[in-house]
This record gives sequence, C-alpha cells and structure tokens, in this order.
Amino acid sequence: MITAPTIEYFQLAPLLVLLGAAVVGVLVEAFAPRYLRRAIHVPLTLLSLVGAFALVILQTIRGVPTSPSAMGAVAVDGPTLFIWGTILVLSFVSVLLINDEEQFVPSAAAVPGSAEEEKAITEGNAHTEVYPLALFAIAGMLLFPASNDLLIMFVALEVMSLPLYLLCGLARRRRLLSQEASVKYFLLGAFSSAFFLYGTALLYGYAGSVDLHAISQALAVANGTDTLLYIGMAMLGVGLLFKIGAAPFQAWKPDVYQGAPTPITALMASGTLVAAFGALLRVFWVALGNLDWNWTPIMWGVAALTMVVGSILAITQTDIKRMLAYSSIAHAGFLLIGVMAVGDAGQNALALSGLLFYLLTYGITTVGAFAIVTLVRDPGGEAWHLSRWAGLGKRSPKLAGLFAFFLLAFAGIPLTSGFFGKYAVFRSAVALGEAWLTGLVVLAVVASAAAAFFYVRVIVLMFFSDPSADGPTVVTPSWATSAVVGFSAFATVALGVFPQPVLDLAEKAAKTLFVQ
Amino acid sequence: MLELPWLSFLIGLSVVGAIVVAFLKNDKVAKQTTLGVSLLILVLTVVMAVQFSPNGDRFQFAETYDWIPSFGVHYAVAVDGIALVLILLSAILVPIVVLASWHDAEQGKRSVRTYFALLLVLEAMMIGVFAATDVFLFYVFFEAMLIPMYFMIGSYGGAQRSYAAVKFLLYSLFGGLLMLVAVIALYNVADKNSFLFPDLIGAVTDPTTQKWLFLGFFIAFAIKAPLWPVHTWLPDAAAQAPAGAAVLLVGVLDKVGTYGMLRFCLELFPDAAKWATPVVIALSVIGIVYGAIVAIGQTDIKRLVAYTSISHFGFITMGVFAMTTTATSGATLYMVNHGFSTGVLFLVAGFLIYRRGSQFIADYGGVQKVAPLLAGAFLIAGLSGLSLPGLSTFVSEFMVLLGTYQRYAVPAIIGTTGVILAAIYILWMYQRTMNGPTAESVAEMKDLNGRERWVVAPLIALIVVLGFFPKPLLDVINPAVKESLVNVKVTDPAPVVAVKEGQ
Amino acid sequence: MTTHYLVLSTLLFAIGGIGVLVRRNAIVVFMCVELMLNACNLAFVTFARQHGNIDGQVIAFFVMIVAAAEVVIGLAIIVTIFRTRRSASVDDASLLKY
Amino acid sequence: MEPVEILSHTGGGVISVAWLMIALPLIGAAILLIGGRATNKWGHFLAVLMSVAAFVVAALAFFQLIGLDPAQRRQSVHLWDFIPGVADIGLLIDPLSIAFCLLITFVGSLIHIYSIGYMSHDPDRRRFFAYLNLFVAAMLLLVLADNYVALFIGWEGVGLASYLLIGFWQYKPSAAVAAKKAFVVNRVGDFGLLVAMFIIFAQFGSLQFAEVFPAAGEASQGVSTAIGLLLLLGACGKSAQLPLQSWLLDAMEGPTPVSALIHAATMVTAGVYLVVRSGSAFFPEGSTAGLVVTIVGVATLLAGAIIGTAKDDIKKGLAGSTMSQIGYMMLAAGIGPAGYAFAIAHLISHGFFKADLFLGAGSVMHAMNDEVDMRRYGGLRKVLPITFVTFFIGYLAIIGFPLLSGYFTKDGIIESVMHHNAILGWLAVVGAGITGFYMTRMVVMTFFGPKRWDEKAHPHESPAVMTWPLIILSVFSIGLGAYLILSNRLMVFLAPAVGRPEELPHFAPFAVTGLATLALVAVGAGLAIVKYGRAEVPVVQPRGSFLTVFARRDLYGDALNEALFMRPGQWLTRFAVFFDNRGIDGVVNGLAAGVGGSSGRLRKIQTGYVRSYALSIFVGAAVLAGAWFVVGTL
Repeated sequence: MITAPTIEYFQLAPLLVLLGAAVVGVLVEAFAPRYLRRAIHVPLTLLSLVGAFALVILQTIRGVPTSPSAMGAVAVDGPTLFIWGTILVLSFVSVLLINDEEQFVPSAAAVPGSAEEEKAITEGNAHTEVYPLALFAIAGMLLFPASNDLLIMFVALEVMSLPLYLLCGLARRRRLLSQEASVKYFLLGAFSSAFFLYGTALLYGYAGSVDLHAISQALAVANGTDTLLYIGMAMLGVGLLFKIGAAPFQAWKPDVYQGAPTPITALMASGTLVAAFGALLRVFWVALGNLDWNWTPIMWGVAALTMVVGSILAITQTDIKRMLAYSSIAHAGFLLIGVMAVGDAGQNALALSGLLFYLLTYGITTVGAFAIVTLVRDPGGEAWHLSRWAGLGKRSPKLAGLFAFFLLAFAGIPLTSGFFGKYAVFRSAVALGEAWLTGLVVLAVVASAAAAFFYVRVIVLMFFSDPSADGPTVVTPSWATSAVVGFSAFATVALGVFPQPVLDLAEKAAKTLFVQ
Repeated sequence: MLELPWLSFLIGLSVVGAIVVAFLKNDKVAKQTTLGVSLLILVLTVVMAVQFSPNGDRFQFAETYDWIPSFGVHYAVAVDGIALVLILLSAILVPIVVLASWHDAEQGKRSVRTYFALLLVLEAMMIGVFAATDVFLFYVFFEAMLIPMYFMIGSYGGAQRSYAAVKFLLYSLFGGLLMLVAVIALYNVADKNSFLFPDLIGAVTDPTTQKWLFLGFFIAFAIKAPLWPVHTWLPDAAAQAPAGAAVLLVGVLDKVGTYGMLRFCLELFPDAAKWATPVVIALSVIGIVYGAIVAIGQTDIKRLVAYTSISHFGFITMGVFAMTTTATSGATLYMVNHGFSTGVLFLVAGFLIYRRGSQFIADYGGVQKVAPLLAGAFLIAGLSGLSLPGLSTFVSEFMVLLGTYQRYAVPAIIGTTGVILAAIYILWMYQRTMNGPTAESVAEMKDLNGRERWVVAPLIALIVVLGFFPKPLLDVINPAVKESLVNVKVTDPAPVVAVKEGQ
Repeated sequence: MTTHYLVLSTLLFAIGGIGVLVRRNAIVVFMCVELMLNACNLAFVTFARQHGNIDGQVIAFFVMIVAAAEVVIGLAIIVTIFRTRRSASVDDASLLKY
Repeated sequence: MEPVEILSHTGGGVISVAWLMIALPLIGAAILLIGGRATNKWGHFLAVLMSVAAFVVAALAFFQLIGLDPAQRRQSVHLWDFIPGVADIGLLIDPLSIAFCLLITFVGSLIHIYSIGYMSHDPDRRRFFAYLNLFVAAMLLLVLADNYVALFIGWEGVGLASYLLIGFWQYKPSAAVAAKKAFVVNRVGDFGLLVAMFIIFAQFGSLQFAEVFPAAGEASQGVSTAIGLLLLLGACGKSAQLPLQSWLLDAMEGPTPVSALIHAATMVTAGVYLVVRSGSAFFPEGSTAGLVVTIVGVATLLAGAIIGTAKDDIKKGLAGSTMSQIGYMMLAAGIGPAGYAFAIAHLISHGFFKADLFLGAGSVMHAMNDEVDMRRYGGLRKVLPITFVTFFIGYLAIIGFPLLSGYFTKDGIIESVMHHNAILGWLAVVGAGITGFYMTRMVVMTFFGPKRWDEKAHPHESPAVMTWPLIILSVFSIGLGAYLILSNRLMVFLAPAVGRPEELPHFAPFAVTGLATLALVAVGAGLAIVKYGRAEVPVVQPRGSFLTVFARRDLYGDALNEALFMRPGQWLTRFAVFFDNRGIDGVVNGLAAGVGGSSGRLRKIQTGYVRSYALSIFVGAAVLAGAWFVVGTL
C-alpha cells in the first residue's frame, strides 16, 4: 500500500514558477516565430523571477516553515528562503545582462568563422534558448541548497549544471575559448558529480538512507568511524567543493569564467556560488551535525589552500575575467572560514548569518563587476587583456570609477559592502574563540592583503597609467546593463554604509538554522 | 556650551563640499570652493575648540547613535584634548594645502577638481578618525582614508607614483587587516556588545589575550606611524606624492598611527603595553637614530624630509610609550608641531621643486642669492625640523626626551643624539641647495609669490608662536593625557631628591 | 555477500576515473564518466539490498535519467567542439590555461 | 659664602621690565627681516638704536640692583608660563647676569656702530644688522634666563645667530661649510646640556634655578658629577674648549664684526657663564667636575695659544687667542668661588680688548682689501695710526702688560689657580708666555717692518664710525681690569650671585707668580721680535718645522675629527642608506617579488589540459579521503 506523497506546493512555489516558465520558454522556442521569441522570453524570464521572488517574500512574511516539505525531500527553511531571495536577485540582474545579443553566438552549431556563421549573423539570428536554459539553471540553483536529501541534491546539481555547461559554450566572440570552456566545464563537472554520486551511494550504504536527517541520526547512534562514512563524506565533499571552486578542485573556475559569455560568468560567479555554499552548509551542518569528531581540520586545510591559491595566482593574471575568477576562488576560501565556525546554536546562527550576508554582498558586487567588463570593448569583443584597460580612468572616469569601487569592495575596504561581508564572517570565526580558527582568520587577512594587490593593480592601470592611442571603446550601456551596474553600485554602497536592515534579515533567517 | 553636533557637522560639511566640488565644471571655481569650504571648516573648528573646556568631561561634543546594532557598532564621535588638537591640526593644514596645491594638479593633465574633491574627502576622514570614539568607527575611517590618499599619490604624483601608491596602500592595508582581526577579537573578548571606547577600557583582563590584541593594533599603528623597521613605504610615498598630499600624509595621516597607539594600544591594553614597552622604546630609539642617519645620506629632498619624519616619529612613539605625563603630553604636542613643521618643509620644498623641476639636491645650489625669501622660509622650516629652541618643535621634543629620561634614561640619551644628527641633515641639505655659488640652472628662479607667501606665513607664525607659548595647546592636552595615563595605571616617577625629602 | 558487488562497483568507479585521466578522446572520456555513474548505480542497488529498502533501486533510476540528460548535453558540446576543431582530443582544447 | 636665595621680584622699576632688554633687539630683528627691502635705508640705524636702548635698560637695571640690599640682589621676574610643570619663561636679574648684560649691550652697541662703516658696501647690510640684533636678544635671554630651558633657548638662539652670521657670505662655500660646522659642533655640546637638563629634572623635578640650586647638595655625588660634566660638554661646545674647539677657527669666515662680537667678546663666553652660574650647585670647590673644568681650561689655553703662534691669518691668530683666553676663564671657573670673580673679570676685560683687537684687525682688513694674511701686511702703523694705537693697546692688555686690563685679570686667575693647584698654575703661566709670543708676532708682522703689500693695496685709515668704537674699546682695555680687580670690586659685587671665598684675596703685584708671568711674557715677546721684527718675513708661508705645521693645522684637531667622526660617519651613512634600500626595503620588495614570482610559477600548474585538472580532482579526492581517515581515527 503506497500512500501518495504530500507536497507543500506553496512552499515550493518559487521553484515551480521558474520551472514552469522554463518549460513555457522551451515551448516558445518550439512554436513562436524567431523574431518574436526574444520579445516573449525576456519579459517571461524576468517576470517569473520577480514572481518567484515575490513568493519568497510572501513566505517569509507568512512564516518560515519549521519542517521539511515534500516528504522531507526539500527543506524550505529560513536560510533557504534567504538564499533563494539572494539567488533570485542575483539571477534577475544576471538575466538583465544576458539580455544582450552581442554576447551570444547567433548559431552555436555553425563552425566559427564559417559562412554559416556569417549568414546567421547577417540574418540576425540569436540563440534565444539562452533564457529557458538560464531559467532551468536558476531553478536548479534554488533546489540545490534546499534539498534535504542527497538524491534531490544530486538532481538539483545536474539541473543547475547541465544548462550552464551549454550556456558556457555560447559566447559570440572568442568562440574557441568558449567551446573549450564548455567542454572542460562539462567533463570536469560530470566527473565531479560522479564523485558526488558515489559519495552519496557510500553514505546510503552507511546510513541506509540518503536523507540528511537520517544520516545525522545514524551518526548519533553509531560512532562515526566507518570506512564507508570516511570515503563517502570525502567523495561528497569533492562534489560540493568542486562547485564552490575550493582548492584543489578550483582548476575549472578560471578557465570556465574566462571562456564563458560574460553574463553567464556573472550568473555562475554569483548564483552558483551562493547555491553551492548553501548546499555545502546543509550537508556539513545537518548531515554531519551529530558526527562525534571534528571534521574542521580538513576544511581548515582546504580553506587555507583555497585562499592562498586564489590570492597568489590572481596576482599574475592578465585576463580580467580570469583574474576575477581567481578572486572568486579566494573569496570561496574566506567563506569556508564561516563554514567551520560551528559551535552551539547561537554561534551557528552567527556564522550562518555572516555567511548569508557575505554571499549576498559578494554576489551583487560580482555581477556589477562583470557587467562593467561587458562594456569595455575592443573591435574583436570585450577588451579582455588587462593592458587594454590602461588609462580607462581618463577616457571614461565614471565607468572606471565604478569598477574601481567594485574592486575595492572585493578587497574589503570599509564603507563598501565587501568589508562588512568579510567582517561578518571573520567575526563569527573569531567569536568561536578557538586559536586555530582565529589563526585561519589571520591567514585570511594576510591573503586579503595579497589579494588587494591585484585589485589595486587594475586600479593603477585604469587611473595611473596613460591611455594608449587605440584603447578600447566603452559602449554606451543598454538600459539593462546600466540598471545592473547602478543597482550593484547602489547595493554595494548601501550595504557598506547601512548594512543593518539586511543584516537583520540574515540574522532572522539564520536564527532558525537549517531544519533537521 | 552650545549643544550642536559640531563634529558631525564638520565631517558632513567636508563630504558635501567634496561632492559639490567633484561636480563643478569649472576648475577655478572648484579650487575656490574647496578653499572656501576648508576655511569655513577651519573657522568652525576653531569656534568649537574655543568652547572646549579642558578641565571638563574628558570627551566633549559627544554624539552617539546606533549604526549597526548587530555588530555593536555606533556612530559615536567626541573629542578629548588629544583628539581636539589633532583635528585642529588637520583643519589648519587643509586650507593651506589647498592654497599650496593651486597649480599642482594641473601638471599631470589630470582632473583638477577630482584632486580637490579628494582633499575634502580626506579632510572628512581625518576629522572622523580622530573624533571617533567607537573603535569600529575608528577602524572604518582608518582604512577608508587610505583610498583618497592612494588616488592622490597615484594620480597626481611623480614618476614612480604608482609604485609608491601601491606600496603605501598595501603596507597600510596589511597592517589594517591585522588590526581588523584584533578589533573583532576585542569585541568578542570584551563581550560588551559594544564597540564604544569607554565601554572597552579595562574590558580585556587576560594578559595573554591583551598581548595578542595589543600586537594586532600595534602593528597597524606602527606601519602607519611608521616605526622602524616598517617604514620604507613612507619615503617612497612622500617623495612621489604631490607636495600638498605629502603634507597631509606625513603631517596628519601618519599621526593616526601614533594617536592610535596612545588612545587604543595604551588604554585598552595597559598591561600588554607595559609588557611591550622595552621593545617599542628600542624600536623608537633605533628609528630616531637610523632615520636621521639615512636622511643624511639622501640625495632627494623629499625623501630626505620623509626620513627626518621617521626620526621624528621615533620621538613620538618613544614619548607615548614612556608613559610619563611630560613625555606623553610632549608626544601629543609633537604630533601637532610635527604636522606644522614637516608641513611647511614639504611645501617649501615643493615650491622649490616646482620651480626647478627636480627633486635632487645636486640640481640646486646658491638659491638664497636669487630667491632669499624662499631660502629663508626653507631655513626656518628646516630649523623647526631640527627642533631649534624658540620654535614649536623644540618644546615637544624637549618634553618627550625630558619625560622619557624620567623612566628610561639610556634610550632618552641615545635619542638625544638625534639632536646632533638633525643639525647635520638639515643644514647640510640647506647648504647644498641654498648656499654656495648660484647654480646656472636656478639662476632665473623666482622668489615666493603672493600665494606662496600666504601658504608659508601662517605656518611659520604658528611654529614661532607655539615655540614660545605652547601653553594653550598643553592646557588642552595635559588633562587628556593624564586621564589616559590613569587608565593605563601608571604614575610619574617622582624626583629623586624630593623622594629623599619625603622620607 | 554484498561485498563482491561493492568491490566490483569500486573497481568500475576506479576504471572510470582512471579512464578519464588517461584517455584523450572526449567521447571516451565522457564514456568513462558514464561508467563511474554506473558504478554508483551498482553500489546503490547493492546497498539497497543490504539495507533491505528500495531507496537505492529508485535512486538508480534517477541516476539513469540524469545520466541520459547528461549524455544529451555532453554529446552536443563535444560534437560542437569537434566540428570546430576537427579533433575530439581533449588535450587539443588547452587554450585556456595559467 | 654661599650665593643668596633667589627671590621673586615684586618691586617694580626697571627690573620688572627687564624683558625690554631682550624684546627691543628682537623687535629690531623682526622689523628688519619682515620689513625686507623697505627698511634698507634706515635699518642699520634702527638696529643700533635697539642695541643702545637695550644697553640703557641694562644700565638702569644695574643701578636699581645695586640700590638693593645685597641679600636681595637676586630677583626673578616671571614672564609667562611655558611648559606647565617643567619650566616657565622668566628672567633672573642678579649681579652675574647684569654684568653680562652690560658687557653684551655695551660692546654689542659699539660693534653695531662699527658695522655701519664696515658693512657699508654690502648689499645685504640690513640682513646683517637684523642678525646682529637677533644675536643680542638671544644672548641676553641666555644670561637673563631664570631656568635652564629658557637659558637653552637663548643658548641655541645665539647658536643660530652665529650660524647665520658666519655664513653671512653664504655664496662662499667655505663660509657655508664653516657655519654648518659651527652649528653642528655646538649641537654636540648642546647634547650635553640637554642630557644635563634631563638628569636635573629627573633628580629635582624642576629646571628653575631657584628650585634646583638649593636642592643640588642633596643629590648623590655621582649624579652631581654627571650633571657637571654634561654641563661642561655644553660649555665646551659654545666656548670652543677642547675637544669641541674646532669650529671657532673656521668661524672666522664671518664678517669681522661678527668675529669680534660673537666669537670673541660675548657668545663664546657663554660656556663660562654656564659653569659659573651652575657653579655653586654642580661645580663646587674640589669636585671632580670642577677638576675636569680646570683641566679642560688649561688644555685649551695651551692649545689655543700654540695654534695662535703659527697662524698667518690675522683673524685665525686672534681666534686661537680667544680659545686660549677662554681657557683661562674656564680654568678659573673650575676652581670654585675663589675663581669666579677672576673668571668673570677676565671675561669682561677680554670682551673689551678682544673686541678691540678684532675690530682693529677688521679695520686693517678694511684697509687692505680684505687681505687677512699677515705676511702681506707690514709697516701699517704709519698708514693706519688710529688703528695701530688702539690695536696696540689691546695687545698690551692681552699680554698682561702691567697695569692694563689683562694684567690684573689674568694674573688674578693665575694667582688663584696657583693656590688651588700649582701644576695647573704653572701651565697657565706658560700659556701667558706663549701669548706674549704670538701677540707680539702679530703686532710686529702687521704694523712694523717693511711693507709687504700687494701692489693693488692702497691702505687708508677707516672712517670715524669705525675708529670711534676702537677708541672707546681701547680706553676700556686700559682701565677696566684694574677697576674690577682692585679692592675686589667685582668679587664683592658678584658674591650674592655666585658666592665668594671666605677670605678675600689681596692683590700682590710682586708675588713670585706675577713676576714669573711677566718674565715669561717678556721672553715670548722678545723671541717674537727677534724672529719677526729683525728677520725678514717671507711673503709666502715657509714649509715650517713639524711643530709649526702641527700648530698651523690646529693641532690636527680637524684631522682627528675627520678620522674619528666624519669618515666613519660617512661610511655609516652610506651603509645605512644601502641597508635601508637593499636590506629593509629589499626584504619588503623581496617579499612582494617572492609572492609575485611564486604566482608566476604556480600558475603553470594550471596547464590547460582538462585531464590534469581531472587528476587534481582525483588526487584531491584521495587526499581528502585519507584526511578523513586520519582525522577521524585520531
């Protein structure tokens, strides 16, 4: 006798709205005439995102659920709602960036430089599939941190990743690089998800269930020393750490960020990172909540390695996007500090709220930075090489000023949101009062100082060097891009000066912690 | 006393001024506006200072608002005597620097109004950093003020400006970030849910914790000050910065370091401060002698002045950590006097360099013959750099050494050799640039013009007046220093003979 | 009893993993990944039997679906790059580096 | 007898406005410096006026003071708070300071007047007078201060004025170098004075004379000696005593009135003032510090005299003589109350006759187109009669020709030292003999013998504005010594300020020492006449024996300084600069380069090959699994 599973549709509504819109998008691709598609996709995508966001708000207002929904498969709890809100905001602005045909290949199937491609360009073709693909990916991002069992998490991982693999290969310029990024991301992503899945299998073998809560309970009764558990957790960890780009699993990040179309990079650098951190937190805090020994030393090593690798390798980068990718790796390292800052419930809430705030501020600044990257162009596309940015402060002081501001936010200079983000996480780590974690914070600030070097280097180039005669042109931004840049700049300032309202939200979201 | 939010008003005025200046279309109007705003701030600061009652509450003109309750952070500003004189220093220097920099920004073909807007932003932050009575707020200003200075050096500086700017920024940022960890830890250890300075005094009791936190703060301040051996950014930054920025950098920004030592290192971590004193005093003494010796060997005027400052900062830190009323008051006074003295030295050197287009001493010679006023101003500035009695710097240097001797005789004596070395570096530089037969390259040099005289005259007047009559400042500084030292729980060593009589 | 299956599963996973590392052809690399997924499936089914619940078996179905989707995407990407480069060697795609 | 207590002045009168003495010349200097070219026309008159006015104030104050009961002759006038808790600006009017004030303002005024003529052709005459005024103000502050800090302000103020005046012709590199040298060497002395002040403050909690001196006896012996020696170091710097003598000879680069005023009559005696002022407290009779003072004094008086014998530059010869004469004063000041009056008496009379000699030398130079080499003089007595007569009086005074100033004061010193320590006394007698030699040599070479002038020289007597001061000074050179010494006038006058010996000395004109001194002086003078009056003086300086060269080279003082301080200092500087650039900054830049370099190397790990990325994931997974094992089983 099988009872039909109960599904709390309202709780899952944001997810469903996005998936529904994505499906509609696919249908539009199939049935709408080519010239209409974009006109339908853009509002559809944006509206669905707004709708989902509204639903998230509504849920927050109506009260945060205290138990997992969908038979324990999905946990829509405080942190989830905050993460959802964050992802939806970041996705919304990223989609505004995606709304720029110049970025995407007119015909992905055409060989670069071939007659077909030329024809596609002259006909004004465009891959409007980008929108539904993005929606699928965003839906995956929402589900990933919300999944309360490992199977759902795996599915969410794939739902999130598969469209992104494709999207990475759709850059209009430098298509070879774009395709290479796509294939690399795909192969490595698939490889790492195989690890994730094998880890899931082993944990299933250990606990008899893939439910996070069940695993945690299994740990509560058994002593957590079992080969299956060890290897399973390691494998699972590989899958999750891969997604956030922690060393030594960071290798894909620079390549993919560099090759992918910049709006997609923005989406990945902001949304995916947030989602992956949500998932990582849930696995380590919920599933391993009852582990009777400390897994933090391992995370310590990973975090230290990640921030050092990110900061140091970024120093000698010459491609602006690649540099930002390494910066993202370094930031992942800083964020990992918060993951380790676990203690009693109050401490956990502190750490969680810090992480949530950091993720939000970092995401917004990142999207803003990539938005500006899309605007600085050479005849052959974006002016990717840093030397091309020389003297930009002279040619286009406002744009360069904003970019400098974003960079300073990355560096964590006070009066930018990045400062409070870092502060919130470091504070939770120091609050634990453990020397080893405080030591890691010290390492983190030293790495930040090294990281500041490459942010500052770009500022030096933009402002202190003289522009070359044939410097890049700064295109007049579309309303959408302007809006993105404006929003990001505003948020970066506002959260750097008056972070309290958002901190309140993050604290409220974190207070309940993850549902068990 | 008028119950006005003086400090917020000053900060706000400079910020608003900066924004207005940034959006003005006409460079000339921008300059005039900047000058006007900075003069207005000066007037208001003086009006405020006059209302300060030296023997009243320690912190006056206090304003406290919650800023980020989650972090226990307040927007809390107030001044005691120490902060007041430093704010006064900033407020006096800015209009002078504005006037002195009238044409500086035009050389580099870069936005003139941005330069002046940055000056005003910097002024806001300088006032804020000294006025902050919330440790976190202090930190915010402490770090944020790097940025305008960074742009001023990097955009408007000399040939090596970007190297110097980056070095300055990274060095300071490194120290600042270490301090950030200490700030966070302080908050947690104190466990008061507040960053307000008065709440935190005496909050950290565990000796080991105190030491660590002290180190976190101290390294940042030592870099900022700068103390030997973390000083090498200063010569580069000061030599590359435009003269006006160099004045504010060395005259005010670096004071944040020594001010921080006095305010935070000593009062928040008294035991650790005492524990660290031997090392700090040793570093200071090394700094005094070393800075002076290296200054003697410089071939670049601005670098030379920068190294003299390193020597002088040695005196200041020595005075702060000697922890006697005389020495610490002297150190505070030194901060102010050094601002004026180095200020005028940098500015006159700037005028000189502007005329000849070279920073190298070897490119000058016999300037006194063709530009006697310039030479005279340079000499007076130099003499104040070597702490000639009768000029303000002497009072402070004397107090520092006198007070230090009471507790640490040998360092004071070694530090006093700086007096001899100072004579060598200043007079030798003066001799090489101003004396001797007039070099061909400077034969056509013009003497100080009207604007430049207005730049130099007030500073020289201040230096001389304060040299003979430092009492107004000392009356304000002394009670604050005494209160600080009470918090540190030290008492002045009694005179040997008087003790005998007492027995 | 189930140990053998597990050993087999581990072996398959290892073979798949090593295959990814040593093979150059993108298709083969991808097949190796698929092999790894199937090794997981085997493990799931085995554990399902061991634990006496059917979760593992259900999961295996999910994995197959996901794997199928992955194949679709993967082949599309690989074919595109093959058309561009006339080579399916993953080592040729190494413009993005350092 | 101990000095009397210092009282706060309440009486009003001139003493309460004694600050005018300092303020007037200071205002003069300020007007001239700030007024700039506008004051060119009348500036020098203003300066003279201010100086004379200061003299008038000093004189009035003097009369007010001697109108008081001796026990009340030490009055301090508080002017304003300076450094709360440390020192205030205040003046101490007592016999000692007022004696100095009179000397400074009187000789100073004469030299001001003289300079009107001497500097009449200099385009920067106004500046010169400004500096002179500045000097007078600073010197008066030095002697009038009622505490060490204010004294130090004056102390360095005169150093500054001296620096400015030595380097007055700054376009001459030698002048610029000499000025700097003077200041730096003085600073070495100041170091001593500063540290002495620190010790005093740490010991007594005050720097006011009124508080320090009475308590001085309670400090331990070692501390007192240390303070004494450090004060002596300060005094050596200012008074060009060994080992800080080297700047004085170079200081002759300044205009001659400067040499007369600053480097002969007044400033260089500041060291003597300091020792005498602090004498009761830190150089009591029989103390180690006092002994060292006498040794320094004797060594310097001999060294200065020896240097004087070999100089062909008339001013340098006089500078050596100045060193030597101040050595006498130091010697006397070191023996305690018995010597103070003689030291001061010699100081005052020396102020007059040395100013006379210097101004005379200036007059000669003025006549000889600024030629200073005595080998190019000769026979000038006929062309410069007034100069010759006044110079000759000064000469007689300094060699101690009976009944002239120097006779009384110098013999007084020798006599009192003889009682104190016979060895030192006889050395001082020898010094007197050498004085006889070199001064005679100078007079003979300058005014007697054949003309050895340059063809272009057309010597002429100086204008009245220059000769009158000479005449006045020479008059004082004749009688002042007798006036001060006979019946112990000065000793009694100074007693309230510096104390006096229990038993007043009697002037004994025919004592053994006096006669021996006279005899030695006569021998010295005779030798000089034989060597330079009878024999021909070569116009070009002969090579000279080893001893001559030794003296010419200032006893190798400069060479010693160069070898001991300057060269090692230069090496140290060079090393320090190198160390700073390559060492400390090298570490900083090296760290940065290291990070950058490791970045450059590490990024190669990112090979671009997807399989190597996969390998890193694979290995990472293995390591992670291993780590779980390790950490989990620990």
